[in-house]
Amino acid sequence: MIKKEWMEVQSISKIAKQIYEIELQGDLVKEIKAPGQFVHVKVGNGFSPLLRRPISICDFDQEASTMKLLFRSEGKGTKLLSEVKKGSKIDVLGPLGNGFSLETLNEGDTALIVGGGIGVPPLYGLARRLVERGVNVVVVLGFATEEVVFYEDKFKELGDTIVTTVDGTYGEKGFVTDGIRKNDWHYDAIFACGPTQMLKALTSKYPDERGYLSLEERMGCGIGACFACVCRAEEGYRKVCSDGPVFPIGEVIL
Amino acid sequence: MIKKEWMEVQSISKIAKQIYEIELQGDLVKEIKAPGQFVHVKVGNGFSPLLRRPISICDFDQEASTMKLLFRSEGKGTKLLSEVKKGSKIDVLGPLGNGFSLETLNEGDTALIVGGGIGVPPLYGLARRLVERGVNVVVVLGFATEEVVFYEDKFKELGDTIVTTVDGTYGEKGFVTDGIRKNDWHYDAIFACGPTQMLKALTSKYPDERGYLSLEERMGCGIGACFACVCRAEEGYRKVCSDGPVFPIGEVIL
Amino acid sequence: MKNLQVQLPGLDLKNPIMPASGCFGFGREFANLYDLNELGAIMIKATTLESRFGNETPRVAETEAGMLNAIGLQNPGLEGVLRNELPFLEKYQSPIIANVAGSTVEDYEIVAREISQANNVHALELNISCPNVKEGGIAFGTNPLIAAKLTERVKKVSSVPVYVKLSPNVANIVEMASAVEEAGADGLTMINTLIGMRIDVKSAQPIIANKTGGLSGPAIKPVAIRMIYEVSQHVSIPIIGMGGIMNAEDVIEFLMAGASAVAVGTANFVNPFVCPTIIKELPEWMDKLDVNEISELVGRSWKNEQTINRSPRLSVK
Amino acid sequence: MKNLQVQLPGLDLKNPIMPASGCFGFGREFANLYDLNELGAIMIKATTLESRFGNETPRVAETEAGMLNAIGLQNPGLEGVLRNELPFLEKYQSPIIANVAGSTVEDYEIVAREISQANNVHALELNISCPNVKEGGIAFGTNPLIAAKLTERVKKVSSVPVYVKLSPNVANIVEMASAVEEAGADGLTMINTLIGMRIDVKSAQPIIANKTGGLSGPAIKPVAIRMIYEVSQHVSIPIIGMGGIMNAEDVIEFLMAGASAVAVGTANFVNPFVCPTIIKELPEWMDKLDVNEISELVGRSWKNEQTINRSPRLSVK
Ligand SMILES: Cc1cc2nc3c(=O)[nH]c(=O)nc-3n(C[C@H](O)[C@H](O)[C@H](O)COP(=O)(O)OP(=O)(O)OC[C@H]3O[C@@H](n4cnc5c(N)ncnc54)[C@H](O)[C@@H]3O)c2cc1C
Ligand SMILES: Cc1cc2nc3c(=O)[nH]c(=O)nc-3n(C[C@H](O)[C@H](O)[C@H](O)COP(=O)(O)OP(=O)(O)OC[C@H]3O[C@@H](n4cnc5c(N)ncnc54)[C@H](O)[C@@H]3O)c2cc1C
Ligand SMILES: Cc1cc2nc3c(=O)[nH]c(=O)nc-3n(C[C@H](O)[C@H](O)[C@H](O)COP(=O)(O)O)c2cc1C
Ligand SMILES: Cc1cc2nc3c(=O)[nH]c(=O)nc-3n(C[C@H](O)[C@H](O)[C@H](O)COP(=O)(O)O)c2cc1C
Ligand code: FES
Ligand code: FES
Repeated sequence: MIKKEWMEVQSISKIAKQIYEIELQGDLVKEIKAPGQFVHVKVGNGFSPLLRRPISICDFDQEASTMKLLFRSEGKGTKLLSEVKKGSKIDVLGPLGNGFSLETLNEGDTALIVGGGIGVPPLYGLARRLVERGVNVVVVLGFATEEVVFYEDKFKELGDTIVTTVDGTYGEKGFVTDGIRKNDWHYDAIFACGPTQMLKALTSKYPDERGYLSLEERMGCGIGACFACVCRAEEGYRKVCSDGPVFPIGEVIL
Repeated sequence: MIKKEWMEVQSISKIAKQIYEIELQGDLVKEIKAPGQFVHVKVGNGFSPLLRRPISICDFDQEASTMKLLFRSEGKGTKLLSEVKKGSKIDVLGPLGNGFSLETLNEGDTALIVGGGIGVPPLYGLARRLVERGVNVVVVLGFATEEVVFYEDKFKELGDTIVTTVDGTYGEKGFVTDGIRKNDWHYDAIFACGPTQMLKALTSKYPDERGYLSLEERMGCGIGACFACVCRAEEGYRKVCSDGPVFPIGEVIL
Repeated sequence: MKNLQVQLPGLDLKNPIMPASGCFGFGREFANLYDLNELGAIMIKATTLESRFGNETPRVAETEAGMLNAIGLQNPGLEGVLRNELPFLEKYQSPIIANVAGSTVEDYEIVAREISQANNVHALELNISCPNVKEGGIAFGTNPLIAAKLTERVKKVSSVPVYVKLSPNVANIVEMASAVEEAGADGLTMINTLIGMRIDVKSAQPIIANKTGGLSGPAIKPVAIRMIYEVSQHVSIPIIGMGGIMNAEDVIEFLMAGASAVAVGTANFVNPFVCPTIIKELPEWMDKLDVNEISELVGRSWKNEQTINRSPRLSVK
Repeated sequence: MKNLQVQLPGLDLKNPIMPASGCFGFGREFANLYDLNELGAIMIKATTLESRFGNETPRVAETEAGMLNAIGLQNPGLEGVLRNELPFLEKYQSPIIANVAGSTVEDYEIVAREISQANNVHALELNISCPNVKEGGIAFGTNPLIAAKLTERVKKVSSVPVYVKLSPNVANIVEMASAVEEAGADGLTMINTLIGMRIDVKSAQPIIANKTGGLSGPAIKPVAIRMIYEVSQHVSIPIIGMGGIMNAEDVIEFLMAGASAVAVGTANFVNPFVCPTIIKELPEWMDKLDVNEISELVGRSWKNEQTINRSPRLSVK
């Protein structure tokens, strides 16, 4: 069930340059089905900014009814979001969309997790749950530069993790695909989220892999009604907000 | 000199139903020339609400660089203003317009001060300064109903003060003009601020009086450039923001 | 008890609130959120003869107190709508208004004829004002002769009343309204979006793939109010008003301007529960304004005016 | 060093920023706030043949991210402007653009002829788009034939280049622009305000005494950008862009859309220091965008596009 709820800010902190972690509490969390789902956040009161902002659920705790979002303060909306105070309430719509399917892999299998920039957050909740299922995870996180690297340590607790930066200021220099190439991991499926360019590079280099990609698109409604967020599929089209944002590799055309 | 300054909120409190008192500190206060001038306040960040809100300077202390504004939380802008926090800063343009002329009266003279509703605030600063000059003040304050009465005690410290309410829930029942009629005060000049209806009633009942009226009009620029706030004068027109808001009785057509 | 009912050609509305076309899909998604029976009516997404993919993405961009969209009339086509979408809505009593679009007069005729025969379609909304398609769309909506011709042709084939959706991108909205009224329109819906654009200064490119898009939301409300105010005084067919409605107060403003009912578009994206919320709040507003029938508010802004203007004249006699 | 200079017919601008007509009076008030020499140019308030009181008050109302105004061209008339206003501005070097309005072609001609002879008037802005006066005003601005005729007549009598100010309240802005270009206009200024209205729901009355007013501010920016984007690709005369500019980023967006310089209107009410602030911030933006000449940005949105479109064609050869 999709809920619209004024969720309470449990904490908010800056974890890297322009990157914030916010923890929210509310009943909406009980409705989350899978990592990779997202919420649609209204920031500011009044009509400017007008539209909600889609933000992935990074991690969630259904017992405590809390979830974490990580976001980059960039434009008007996310800048305002970075200024909310602990204890205040924000207007959240969700959970939205379909998340990653954990059932793809069984105990003992290995998942290659590939995150780029602000695409990293939903992969953390995913990785945690895969590990809980007994799945091994190997992780490649790509960032632009050292200042914006986050969550490396958290992923390291879950499995082998390497970081690449485009400018080489941290970890290995290059793109995530360079990171994958250098490590000769065996894996059973790929789970990736990041800029479309990254997803394209990934699927063109590893075209026959099983796995899932999480897409981004500008949104209106976030619930499948306005057709703002469609992408072409091998057959017909898909709405990123309600059919996705997570799609099996090969289902949609990047 | 008109300044645009981020002034610090020293205090804010509710003093009657929907009526707030806010104290601001900043260099702008040094520029105030006379009671009756106003400031133009930008509330909210961003462009909605877009326009500044004209608010009279209720009282000011040039040594401490502080001033008080009283306002009614009514529409979008003033509602936001009522939510500002002590210690925060708000964007103020001013001082604007021309205030009351204190020189009209000499020591020993008596001023009749007539305020209606949210027109009362600028009269307080005026009354204080008149009393400082040795002028006696007698005061009639008109309100709609008991719940919105404010500053009665403060005026009582300065001179005879009566309050009228339209519904009779407090003070004398009726309009300010009823209040004036019942008291057989002698006075040398009238100083009035309130709804146009009140000012009209006042000047039609007491057409030959000396004195000053403070007017209200919807504003654009607040500095005399846009011609939004004009009123007709006996000769030509006047801009309420820059020629007023205080005018000698008889100068403008109400 | 406050009476929210409104009677319009073909439409027996239990309240004057309906979602606007294109902002509610075919109702499925919102049906998961609340009972669609609460709505006065439902305006479904534009239907064209053939199915359409629409424009490339990005299809939306945010503006100050508004948004641009260039969906490009993506829809499953007449057959798809008749087979898959309208039947789903049959379980609800709220009357359906089918938004009809096309590139040629013939397209409009076929879609209008067929879709107007669906059980639950109570009225058509002739979309002659879509700014986001290359052919047809807006051309029909900016030329009064073409608009009138189209209205006439569609009226001939439609089994239900026809409302014509006016574009605000014209110099003389009254001329457009009068033209389609004379051509037989049963009602008007207005306004569609203004044509706008945003450029991303980092890339120097238009944000929307289609470059231009339709501007909707609170930013355009003053334009909508003005046009409804003008048109409602010049035509005798009813108007369903829209353009930036976000809450019950906005609805009152539209009714006072001269609309008989209203549609809510963009606001559904900001708050998907906005329609039932407004419906719940209307009686309070009626109370404040001291009316028992919502229809008493229709055109009150200019009705008042006329009374004021008339009285001095009367007293001269 | 960043070069902010822009050369336009009659106007040697040291930067592309000027206050828009009607939002800056005749400069006196702002001269108390900052040195008017900082400005690229100054567009003074509309001048008509006779002095005008304008409309009744209220003359302004606020809207979401915008405002309505119906000042009604209050001004001291040609003689008053020549005698009292222009001489005051003589002590500043910033070129003056005189906004000319009227109810008849003859009015326009007389005002244009006389005011264009003032020492410090470097260009005229033909206001054929004021929505707030009963006669003249907008009629001239929505009919291309009438607009062209007026332009031609005014060009004949003006001693300085003539810019025609276009109304956005038209279905086809390119047609209007082309018509006045062919009639001899030296440049265009766009956009004037959209016609809008607000009703106070408590009184059921329009807030503005004139009922309708001109909508300006951030709300209309997408409409302005779209029109400038379209027109700048179709005419060869320069455009001074306006409509909702609040900051330096907005200025960049206008230049990229195709404006050669810009005017700032409503923003002066929000922040009277906005023009000098923008001028100070532009070099930073040029730095970010890696340009040295501000004029390099003009039309970049569609110039980029053409390059992209052209390359495949070239490779076909
Ligand atoms: C399914 C999904 C999940 C996402 N998860 C995250 C996340 O976990 N953390 C995070 O930081 N960001 C995430 N994003 C991107 C995030 O939505 C945008 O960064 C954000 O909307 C930008 O808003 P703004 O106020 O900063 O920018 P503005 O420029 O003010 O935004 C203007 C408009 O454009 C839209 N927009 C701008 N950039 C994007 C974008 N990249 N994707 C979609 N819409 C955009 C905004 O939503 C808004 O409607 C996600 C996007 C999607 C679609
Ligand atoms: C010279 C002057 C001095 C004033 N002094 C005071 C004061 O000391 N305390 C106080 O509470 N109020 C004062 N007012 C009135 C005050 O400006 C309005 O109540 C306020 O602007 C309303 O804003 P809002 O956000 O509540 O309403 P909204 O309805 O959101 O306002 C919308 C627009 O209308 C304008 N507006 C609405 N009502 C008025 C009004 N009565 N006068 C002028 N503009 C209006 C607003 O400024 C804004 O531009 C004064 C007005 C003037 C002209
Ligand atoms: C995303 C989106 C899609 C739309 N699609 C249609 C459509 O298919 N047919 C139509 O007639 N109007 C369409 N419209 C216009 C709306 O129905 C409405 O006329 C307009 O948005 C103004 O109302 P609003 O400001 O409440 O959104 C669309 C609007 C939006 C925002
Ligand atoms: C209060 C006010 C008065 C105006 N007066 C005039 C005028 O006299 N002549 C004119 O050509 N435009 C006039 N305009 C229009 C502006 O010059 C400008 O074209 C329009 O407001 C859009 O720009 P903005 O959004 O930056 O304000 C006026 C605008 C406002 C807000
Ligand atoms: S955002 Fe509306 S359909 Fe996806
Ligand atoms: S508010 Fe602009 S002249 Fe008074």
